[in-house]
Amino acid sequence: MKLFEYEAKSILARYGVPTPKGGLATNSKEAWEIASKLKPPFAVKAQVLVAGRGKAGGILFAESLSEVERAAEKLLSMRVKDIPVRKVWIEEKIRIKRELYFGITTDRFNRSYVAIASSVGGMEIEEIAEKTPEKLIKFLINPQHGFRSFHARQIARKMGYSGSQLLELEKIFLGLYRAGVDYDAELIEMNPLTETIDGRFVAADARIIMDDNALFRHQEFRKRLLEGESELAPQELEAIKNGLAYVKLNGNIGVIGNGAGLVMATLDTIKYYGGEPANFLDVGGGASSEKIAAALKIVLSDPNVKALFINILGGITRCDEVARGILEAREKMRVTKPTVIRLVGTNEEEGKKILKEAGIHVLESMETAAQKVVEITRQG
Amino acid sequence: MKLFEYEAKSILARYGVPTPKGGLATNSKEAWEIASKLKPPFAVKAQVLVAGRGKAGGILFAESLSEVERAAEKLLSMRVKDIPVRKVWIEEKIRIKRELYFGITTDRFNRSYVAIASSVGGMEIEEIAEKTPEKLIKFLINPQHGFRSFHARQIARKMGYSGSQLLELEKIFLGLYRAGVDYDAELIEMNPLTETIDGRFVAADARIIMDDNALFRHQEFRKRLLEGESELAPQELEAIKNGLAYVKLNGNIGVIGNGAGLVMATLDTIKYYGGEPANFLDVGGGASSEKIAAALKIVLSDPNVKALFINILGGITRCDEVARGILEAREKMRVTKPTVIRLVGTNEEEGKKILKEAGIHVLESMETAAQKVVEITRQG
Amino acid sequence: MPIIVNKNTKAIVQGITGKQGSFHTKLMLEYGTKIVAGVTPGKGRTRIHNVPVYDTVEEALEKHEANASIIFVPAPFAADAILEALENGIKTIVTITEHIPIKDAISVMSYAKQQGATIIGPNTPGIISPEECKLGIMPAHIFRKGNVGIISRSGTLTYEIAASLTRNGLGQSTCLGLGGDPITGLNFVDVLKMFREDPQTEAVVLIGEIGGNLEELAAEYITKENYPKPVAAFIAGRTAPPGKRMGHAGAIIMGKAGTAESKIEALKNAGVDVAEKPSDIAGLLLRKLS
Amino acid sequence: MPIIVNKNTKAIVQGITGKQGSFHTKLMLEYGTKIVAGVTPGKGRTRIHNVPVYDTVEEALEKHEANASIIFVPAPFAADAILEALENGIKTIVTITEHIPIKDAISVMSYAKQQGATIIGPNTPGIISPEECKLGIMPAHIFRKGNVGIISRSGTLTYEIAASLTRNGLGQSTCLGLGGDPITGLNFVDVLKMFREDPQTEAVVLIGEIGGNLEELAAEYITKENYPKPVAAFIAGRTAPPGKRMGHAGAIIMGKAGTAESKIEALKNAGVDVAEKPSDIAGLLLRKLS
Repeated sequence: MKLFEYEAKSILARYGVPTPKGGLATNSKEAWEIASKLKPPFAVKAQVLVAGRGKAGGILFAESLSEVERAAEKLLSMRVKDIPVRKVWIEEKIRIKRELYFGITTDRFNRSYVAIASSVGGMEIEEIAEKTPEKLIKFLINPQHGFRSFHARQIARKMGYSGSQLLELEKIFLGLYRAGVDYDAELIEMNPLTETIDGRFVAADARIIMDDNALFRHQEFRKRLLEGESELAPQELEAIKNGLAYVKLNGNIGVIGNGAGLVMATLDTIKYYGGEPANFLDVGGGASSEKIAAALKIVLSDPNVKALFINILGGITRCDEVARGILEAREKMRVTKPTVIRLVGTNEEEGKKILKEAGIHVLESMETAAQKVVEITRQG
Repeated sequence: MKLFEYEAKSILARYGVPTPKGGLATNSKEAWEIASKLKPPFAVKAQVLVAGRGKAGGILFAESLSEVERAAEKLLSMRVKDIPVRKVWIEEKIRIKRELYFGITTDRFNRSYVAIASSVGGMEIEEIAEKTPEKLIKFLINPQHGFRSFHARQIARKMGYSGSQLLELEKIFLGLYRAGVDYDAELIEMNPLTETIDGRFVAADARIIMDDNALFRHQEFRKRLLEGESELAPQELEAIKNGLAYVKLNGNIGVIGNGAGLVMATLDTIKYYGGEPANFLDVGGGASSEKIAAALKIVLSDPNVKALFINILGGITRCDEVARGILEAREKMRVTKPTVIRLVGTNEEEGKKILKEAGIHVLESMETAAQKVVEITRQG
Repeated sequence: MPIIVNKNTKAIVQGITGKQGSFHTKLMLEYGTKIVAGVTPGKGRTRIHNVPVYDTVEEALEKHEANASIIFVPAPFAADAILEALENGIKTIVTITEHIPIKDAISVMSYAKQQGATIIGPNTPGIISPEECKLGIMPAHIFRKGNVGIISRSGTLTYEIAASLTRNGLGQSTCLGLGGDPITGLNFVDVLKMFREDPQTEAVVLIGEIGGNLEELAAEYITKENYPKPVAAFIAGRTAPPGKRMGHAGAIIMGKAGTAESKIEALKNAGVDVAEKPSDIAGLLLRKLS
Repeated sequence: MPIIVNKNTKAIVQGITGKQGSFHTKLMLEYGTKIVAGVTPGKGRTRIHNVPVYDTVEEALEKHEANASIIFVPAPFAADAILEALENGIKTIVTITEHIPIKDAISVMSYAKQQGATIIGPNTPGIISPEECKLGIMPAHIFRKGNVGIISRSGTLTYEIAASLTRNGLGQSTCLGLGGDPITGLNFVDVLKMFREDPQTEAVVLIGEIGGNLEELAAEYITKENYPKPVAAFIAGRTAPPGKRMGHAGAIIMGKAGTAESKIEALKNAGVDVAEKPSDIAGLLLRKLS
């Protein structure tokens, strides 16, 4: 789950990380009021959850209160990478000497968290990562005793700092780490972490992505995710509520399957035979009939869908449960769209029997099924 | 730092450990009011920090509100093991089926925390520990990943529990452990942890001793310790404020030394030669002249003191600092009591010189000095 | 002799009384897997499918000999269940549970490494050495004993490809799902090393997907070690739009690294045959093995 | 050759710029101890007593060779300082700092054990092998090179007894303070084992105090192993009133266990000579060694 900049900054501030003074506004009047309590010049920043906001024009600068008002108005009426801007964050603009990068994320291969730092941060960090990775400091965090004060100092030293600046960076890095641990962040970063012209440090931008698997420990965020203030499509929201993984795509073949790999391979196969999938929907492992019914409802709510392809290979998922879910949903929703079902694995015989008795034909090969559904949409 | 029962219970309750409903009163009217909101029968318990409160008459039972009033009155006017009772805790009396014990403390030899459990708890626990230690379950807590749910279940099983009772004990043991970690407890225990006649569990009594070395992380408790509500003598309080360790004893020779071992050996030596120490006072390592002066002030505030024995063996403590502190204090407080000083170690020559110039004689052997001070008090 | 599990594997089931735990215990028993005991806290002193159930792993191992565990307990409690198995000396742990928080998984994996234990998963279909032992939730009838080792990041794709191999007369030595969670106990390189030493395994199938760089690291290992057995691969997610999440965090695409193209290119450069469709794997292998 | 520290010990000082750190660095240098570098965060690129100061142990070890560290940093930061030394591969760590929280100490000691490192202290006067190396804060002039090993729970009592041995012509191989904090890196048994193997050490002095059961465990070890070298002991706190705290948590008396009587009895039963006064130790040893 991605957090907004203003959420990430308020978390970091509570962990002792200096952030610019600022406030959140949903209209230009509020923006004016917030700015009136701050010192000019100002930065007015669209609160959207997409990367590359700066380059897409989502950050404006202002010298006066009236300029803040105009900037807020402009941002609140625009879309950043197709996402409408609902809130803006107004803050004091920092006088920059140097832009640094510091973040912590997960390292799958080493099965640990990893701290990444660079004395060249800002918008170019991704370019640096690609072109001159030697400018990045990578520090694997020992899971046994975590990220400690001296690790922070080791990194600060390698970034070229000493004296009181080294001690200041130590506090900031540790604060970020502790925030990351407490909030179950799979990514937490300051980019840029700004060195000001008077030699102090301020997190000019901050990003937190929380581990979705740990949201049960952070009910307030789970609630925020499910009750709006997120940038999810209605189907995506409905999917999360039902424990499903859904991604909207641009084609006309609705896809439901179990297991991310299988569903991705299903999309690949549909494309291979010239079809266009309308979505990705993974019901996960061990789906109940209710979950299958919910999945059908979500996929069919997309008006572009002309045909359905249900691809189930039962392991922990039981084919009989799937069959019951399909019948249930078809009955309730009066599904009339052509459906191709491929059903094999655990309790396969029982599942097939249930569907056959309801007059539904079941295929055994993914590829035959994919060809069939592509054919149907071509005819339609 | 010892916490009162009501403090320990309120901490445990916040960690999900069931405790009896109750409230704190400083007079019998308050006691009546608290009891009026509870279900009879009641327990009225003196809030004192001494062990063996029950056997010393510090716990009374009451069937009615007027009995509660009388019990509170009685307790608030008595002393438990010489400590005046200032507060009582009134709670619903538990209908006991069985009394268990569960606590966590430190194991020095293994350098870890250790959980101790017994299915025979209550007042007899110390007797059990001595006579039938095999009835105690001792579980060393691995420092690397701490006390986990399954450890709690392993212990509950060995105590003879299963089913929902095992799961209930799991929650209670884990709650106690987490409270202990968060509050830096060197001892945290429920004794008894009561199994009620309907098969549930309630911590009928609770005790927490916080690690004094970690009080800097718990300023609210440090404040409470220094600003009253403790059972310390004025000298003991003054000692804590100055970072000194002071214990009042019953003799007439005031003792100041550096290092607990040396001061204890000094007391032993005084007794060996027939004297009676008035106190134990350890200035610790590296004491400044201000600290030495504070130590003199505390020791001399005891009217029983007839002579002083200052025994300093400098390592991290510097003899010149000690000498300056002694002169400073003598000047300010116009010390007239005879003083025997033994001063050797780091910066010994300088320290001796300072004292000699002020006309104070310094001895080199602890035993000669002890004999001398005993002689002085005999003459006095 | 296959890898990790075989005829001598004796397992306990943690979370045996849950819906999935109970159902798959039955299927594993039917397959012939030696399930000696089950553990569910609070359900001790009962039996399920005639397997005795205990409150703790400790008690189960006091009364039975076991060298493996399969875990079905819910995600919030799964890390503790793994630790419980580890602390009681179990060295092979299959974690079916999905969606274990990253923080919990990292801490447990570090301890497992210290203990020299093998953790399969989390979020894995498990492991099967056909005709010897199935410690997992895969539909057993699609597997046959043979000489192909399968390592996969995707549960259901494993079934897809294993079934196709079986249909084409290619049996399997061991099929193992690494698991779909962000942090897993094994990666491709770990298992490639095991298959290398396993005389029964003559060829390896590697089933990857977009996200992360585990496939790229496998390619690097195969090149560096001049891997002595033929390897074929399938990578799911060629047509996934960049920047979108496909089901789990394992599938975030970050820049170029982690794309299907990057993985396929790396594997091809290492001499691995990469299939376009799951059903093409069998053909590629048959060509290599003939 | 004495134990733990000797002529080849090259040490860094963590917390070198503090009042105690700086003062004792000077004294250690005067004694001839090889102090190669100091560490104080934020004070890098300076010098103190001509010793170069760095911000991190890592940097100090990039520029100097060292195999030991002595720590003077304040208690809230001391556990991290020990970890920093451990992570950078230092295997002998003397922690002068007193009053480290128990929770912090337990976590660090567990890691030190894994790393096979020796931690002396916390709250120790340190260690001295006379004429070879002093890594501590003890007044040096009271020690002489010789054949008696001293293990002590009390700093100042060690000086008391060492000085008395020296006056009586009994030099010391190594004198080591276990440390007065509740959790220490070494206990009597650990050091008894080292002295047993050390050819220079012909007799051992054990200085204990009330509280805990480390002296009782030492007695148990001496009996069980039929300890081959003479041992004399002094226990402080014979006249301490029960239930009162004498200076630190090490001195809480709990019931009978931990009392001076219990310790003295256990040691006497193990064949150890227990002195009534610190000054009696020398006489007891002279009798045993003659």
